[in-house]
Amino acid sequence: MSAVEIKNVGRVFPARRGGEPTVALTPVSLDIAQNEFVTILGPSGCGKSTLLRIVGGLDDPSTGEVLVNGIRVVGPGSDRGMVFQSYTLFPWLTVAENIAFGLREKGMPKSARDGVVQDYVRKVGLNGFEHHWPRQLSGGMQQRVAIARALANDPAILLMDEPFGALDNQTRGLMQELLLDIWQSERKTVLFVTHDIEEAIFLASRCLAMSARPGRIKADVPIALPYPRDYHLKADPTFVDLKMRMTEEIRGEATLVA
Amino acid sequence: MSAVEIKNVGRVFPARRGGEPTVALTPVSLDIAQNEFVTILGPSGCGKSTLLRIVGGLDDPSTGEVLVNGIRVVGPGSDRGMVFQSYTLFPWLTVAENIAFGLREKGMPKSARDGVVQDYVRKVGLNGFEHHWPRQLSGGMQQRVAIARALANDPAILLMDEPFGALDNQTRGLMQELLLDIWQSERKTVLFVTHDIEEAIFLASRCLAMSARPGRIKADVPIALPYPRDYHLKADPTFVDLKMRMTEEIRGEATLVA
Amino acid sequence: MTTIRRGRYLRPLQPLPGAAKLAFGFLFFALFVAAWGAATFGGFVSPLFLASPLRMVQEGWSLLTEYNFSYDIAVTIWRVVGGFVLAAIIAVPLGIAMGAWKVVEALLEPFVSFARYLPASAFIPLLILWAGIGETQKLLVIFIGSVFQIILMVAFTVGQTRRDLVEAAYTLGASDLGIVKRVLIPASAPQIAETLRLVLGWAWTYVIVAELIGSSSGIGHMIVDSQAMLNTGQIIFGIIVIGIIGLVSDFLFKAANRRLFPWSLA
Amino acid sequence: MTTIRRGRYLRPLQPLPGAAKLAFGFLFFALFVAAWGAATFGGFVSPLFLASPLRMVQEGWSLLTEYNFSYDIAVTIWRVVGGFVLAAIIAVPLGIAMGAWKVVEALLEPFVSFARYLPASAFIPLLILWAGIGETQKLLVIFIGSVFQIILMVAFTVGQTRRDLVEAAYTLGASDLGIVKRVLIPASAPQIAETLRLVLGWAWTYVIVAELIGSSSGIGHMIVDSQAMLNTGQIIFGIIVIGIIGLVSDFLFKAANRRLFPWSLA
Amino acid sequence: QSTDVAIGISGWTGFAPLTLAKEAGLFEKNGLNVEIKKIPQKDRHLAVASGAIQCAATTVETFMIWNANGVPIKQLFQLDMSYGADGMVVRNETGSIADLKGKTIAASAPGTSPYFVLAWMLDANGLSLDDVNVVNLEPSAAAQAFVAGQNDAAMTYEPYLSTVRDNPSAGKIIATTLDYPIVMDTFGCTPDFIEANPEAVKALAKSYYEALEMIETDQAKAYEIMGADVKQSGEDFGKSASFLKWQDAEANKAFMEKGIEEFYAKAGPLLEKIGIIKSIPETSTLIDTSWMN
Ligand SMILES: Nc1ncnc2c1ncn2[C@@H]1O[C@H](COP(=O)(O)OP(=O)(O)OP(=O)(O)O)[C@@H](O)[C@H]1O
Ligand SMILES: Nc1ncnc2c1ncn2[C@@H]1O[C@H](COP(=O)(O)OP(=O)(O)OP(=O)(O)O)[C@@H](O)[C@H]1O
Ligand SMILES: [Mg+2]
Ligand SMILES: [Mg+2]
Repeated sequence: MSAVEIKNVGRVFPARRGGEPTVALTPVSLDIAQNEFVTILGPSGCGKSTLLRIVGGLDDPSTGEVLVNGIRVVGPGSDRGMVFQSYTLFPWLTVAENIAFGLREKGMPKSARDGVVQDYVRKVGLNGFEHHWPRQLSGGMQQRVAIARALANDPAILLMDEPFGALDNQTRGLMQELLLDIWQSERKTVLFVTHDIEEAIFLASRCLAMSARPGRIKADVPIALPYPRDYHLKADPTFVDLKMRMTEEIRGEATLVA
Repeated sequence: MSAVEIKNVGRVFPARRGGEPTVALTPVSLDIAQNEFVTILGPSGCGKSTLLRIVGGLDDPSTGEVLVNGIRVVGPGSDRGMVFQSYTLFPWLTVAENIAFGLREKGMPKSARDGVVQDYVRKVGLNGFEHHWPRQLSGGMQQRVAIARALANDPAILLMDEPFGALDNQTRGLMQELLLDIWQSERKTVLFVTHDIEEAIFLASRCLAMSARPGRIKADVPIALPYPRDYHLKADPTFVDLKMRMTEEIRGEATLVA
Repeated sequence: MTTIRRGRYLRPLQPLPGAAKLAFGFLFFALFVAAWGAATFGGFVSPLFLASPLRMVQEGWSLLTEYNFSYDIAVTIWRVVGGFVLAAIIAVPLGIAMGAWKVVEALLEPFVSFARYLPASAFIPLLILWAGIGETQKLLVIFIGSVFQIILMVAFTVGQTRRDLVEAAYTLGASDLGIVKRVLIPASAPQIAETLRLVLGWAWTYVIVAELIGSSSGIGHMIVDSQAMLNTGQIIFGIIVIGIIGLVSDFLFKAANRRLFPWSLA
Repeated sequence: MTTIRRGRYLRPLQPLPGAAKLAFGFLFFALFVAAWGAATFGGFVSPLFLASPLRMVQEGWSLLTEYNFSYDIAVTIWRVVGGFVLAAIIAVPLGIAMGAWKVVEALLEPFVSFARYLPASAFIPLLILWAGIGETQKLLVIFIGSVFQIILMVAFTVGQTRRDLVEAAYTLGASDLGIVKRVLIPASAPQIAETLRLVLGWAWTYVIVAELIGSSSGIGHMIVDSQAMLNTGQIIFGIIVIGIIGLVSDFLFKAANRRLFPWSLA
Repeated sequence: QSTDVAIGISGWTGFAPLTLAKEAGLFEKNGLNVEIKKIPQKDRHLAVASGAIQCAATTVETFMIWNANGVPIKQLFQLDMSYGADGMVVRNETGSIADLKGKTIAASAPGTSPYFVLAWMLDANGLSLDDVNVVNLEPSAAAQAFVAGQNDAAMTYEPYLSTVRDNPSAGKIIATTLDYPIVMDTFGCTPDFIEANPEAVKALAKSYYEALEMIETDQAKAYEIMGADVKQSGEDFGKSASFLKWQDAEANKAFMEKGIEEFYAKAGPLLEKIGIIKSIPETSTLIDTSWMN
């Protein structure tokens, strides 16, 4: 069974006073297999976030439906963890409390939570920072906590909307490697939105390119590069070729005035 | 004569209550020739912005001095145009008025200003947007106005601090090409700070890498790739090699916890 | 943003359609008047303590038609606007100077911060001595009640001007005075207008205090007059009139700000 | 941030060293008292209109030592704190409910927005009727003056909670009630505390109104008494005492907020 | 056991025997647990209506106003007559009250004694309230503002009237209750209270007359006590007291039987004319002298 089935999902935002309705997403269909790492590329405003939000249950599709492990999505739930571009740690909770948030909502007792938290703190390399507040962390560290927080719930699917978009290039590179490590050990299905072609290829087992607004999927490229990957891969000729190819796909879509 | 001479310039920020003084920049020396396009790479917090601000006259060095065309920098001035990462258009002025701001401060009459403004509006490809307010523009368009605004003053040197840092990857690529076009036609000396290794190499005639905090210059690499350049260059093996080399230089400096 | 199915409007932050919003708003007013009516007409509350809504309207009508109440309203409005304009004329430039030059701020800020807590109403006895019970005294109450607040809030706004805009202006060759005139002031203007709107809202409550003591006209004076006759209908009518004036002035100010600063719209 | 040479402190936004700041602040207070002293001791102003600083201090001293003024101060403080706590107990939960559920907001917002402009002072005659002349009436003045402001500001704060935090909580499996209890409330808490601090600042001005009209103790009552004796020294002393109390309460509140919400520090 | 009574008064010298009765323990001795509350005259009826007080002292015409406006209260006994303690002050250049046409006069709010006295004086001089500009200020504030040079005239009473007397350059006293003997105070309670506590009503009157007795027998001490309540020395209090006369049981009886009716016959129509009351109540509904029997 596919992990995610997106069936003819489209989204139109109703008109605001006197304006036109916005077609954010023309109906798209898409099947994502278990354990795939799917990245979605596309110009700004093409509906990437909209699609991800619909899968996450944060937005309703105007047409179509989304099935996750065969069950229709009707709202957000802890089976689909999300990581956002903006830093969404709860500022009033410490790192450990943030990671435990979902477990607490589930009603897991404190003693059981502590073990899980400790485990994920280690996995994202934040030992010693358990009792720091988010404001005391750098952007990269915050996003690592956000990933740990989403994973602690043990979701079937991880939805990531430009999670490294606000990080600087070097930190970003390191985060990509970390994420791949975690993906390989945890074996999650990942849907990852990004603007960065290099990132999209480096991470993906399959890379989608969306066309400009209103979005539809215009390229669906399997990335056959072997895992584990590290940053040297980015200089690999196959990688550079794939990158040129995706660049050409996307480039036509972005215009200077967009 | 060098366009910019940075002589032993260092910066220490005095301690805040009970803290240690911050060494933002260990003394660096650097000569920049006329019409060079120098990019500066380095991990977060290494003092790139500090250095640029000192050249711009927005900050005072704790040691050393900066000469621009042989004259000591004692404060900001219209001979050194700056473009910042944050969008710094004046929100209460239209595009045309923003571009004319420096000319107006100089006391240039309106009729003369209009010609210059029209010229730069065209150069950055914003015909038809003259009377828009900044909030009506996308990020990329805003940064193009910021560039036009800095250039309208006809500065000898352009100081750019991650000007494309907040743009998405595709827009960023297009802006890089635009900037190179302008640089080639206007023949300015450019000092350009970025986190993005690809961007640093793509733009530069000379690329500097700074070490982690406190910063010093640890690599100074001339980029002999021919101009004009376009995005295909990024797949060029020489480019890919340079990129790997700079990545290695920088990578040791960035640590996950930074 | 979030559009989520099931039990929609019980969800936190879930926005309501505009029509429902309006209807609910009216509903509560209707409920309120109904409860008031039930309490008074039903005889649960003595008419001495609380006039019925109908009585209130009748009293209001007779105030307007027989007792020239519109003159009182005009007087009250003039007092608030007069005192407020006076305060703004002094406070806005001072606030800008304080926000722009830290020397001025260091000089004045502690004093103004302290003065802000001096209750305007407590000055009334002194003001009667100094300025009599004429208009000057009433304007001064409003003035004292507003001026320090405006100074502080304007100074804060100007001081908060985005540093990157200031620096950008410097690198474009702006002089120090140019920075103040062509960056700090325009950048702060919408927030300053917003401050004025807020403070004007408070001024309506001060004017009543000024009119309760030592006055021969105005809405507050009418309330004192009605007290002798235990005319709760008139008192409530007066209170409601002030509420409406406050609401209207607020609305006008908001509309003016939107017109004046179209560039700052979200 | 910007550190620029030449004529340093004439530059806009150029910060002053801490010591200079303190010195300037004192300087102005000193100048103010000097001007006041010159006007009064120099005989330019009749002592009838304005007591000298020295006289004011003497009067203040005798108030404290002979007339048990500290009791009046205590009474005033108790009234403000009492009325304010009452208002907060009602207003904070209501504000949270309004901010969280738009249905509640649609129902109450128009009414509360309107009620906010009703001047507490104008209610005094009605309040005497309803609640007599005891403490209840004074508490109610403070209550009416604060409650609507707190409701609106809290509702706004809660309604402004970062949507991405709410959505993150939903994707982590939070229920609707969980969102309110474990996201909206903690996220808004520092801003709510800040609101309370602000409104408490205004409450000090209301209490004086309540005490100017119909009371037999409190700072406001002392001021009315002093007025009868034309004792401007006492009036000024009373005003200054209120100013100081306001300043102190503000400071305490700020300190408490810093302690309570260490995570929200800039 | 003792009956609880809350009494609303002001700092007016004429009411001081009530304070004396309380401070000297006379009320207590007569089985009353009295609480005295100082309430401005313009607010006092609100306090009565709210039930915060059961009894109040105020001027005779005020009782009519309160009753006419829906606050039932009955006068039990007379307290004092003002002999020059209330008056109007004007600038030195004002020749007569009739010259005040178009001028600004400070007086306490409608429904209070100074306002009534002003109306009366104007009426007697061929003017009405509409011919002048009345600004509402409490008697103390009115006097002080006048001395400070504000307003053309002011209505006030002792001890503030003496402030003007002591500042002849500021103005003069143009008329007092010596010229217009229209200010007299009585003491009244709500009908409910009178009905429920006939013994207490008797005790109130008894205590009052005992207080007057004490003023006779031990004047120095009595003035001391009464002065302290308004932060005055016994001596200063004596001065203020010289402008009024406390009314004993006999004088009271005469007043209640005849004087009050005569007064109301004139005051009622005036109050109605100036719009303070809408109809004139029967005098019999305004007094209750049953306690005398
Ligand atoms: N709540 C909304 N109401 C109206 N229009 C919306 C709303 N959310 C998004 N849109 C519009 O839908 C389109 C797609 O938005 P979306 O955020 O999905 O784009 P995106 O591909 O994620 O862009 P970016 O790369 O900038 O994040 C855009 O035109 C946007 O303006
Ligand atoms: N005004 C200041 N006061 C104190 N320390 C400062 C100040 N400005 C910068 N610093 C410190 O100086 C160091 C260098 O800062 P700078 O902004 O130059 O770094 P950067 O290389 O531009 O970093 P980034 O890539 O994040 O922009 C940092 O540690 C920073 O915290
Ligand atoms: Mg998006
Ligand atoms: Mg920087």
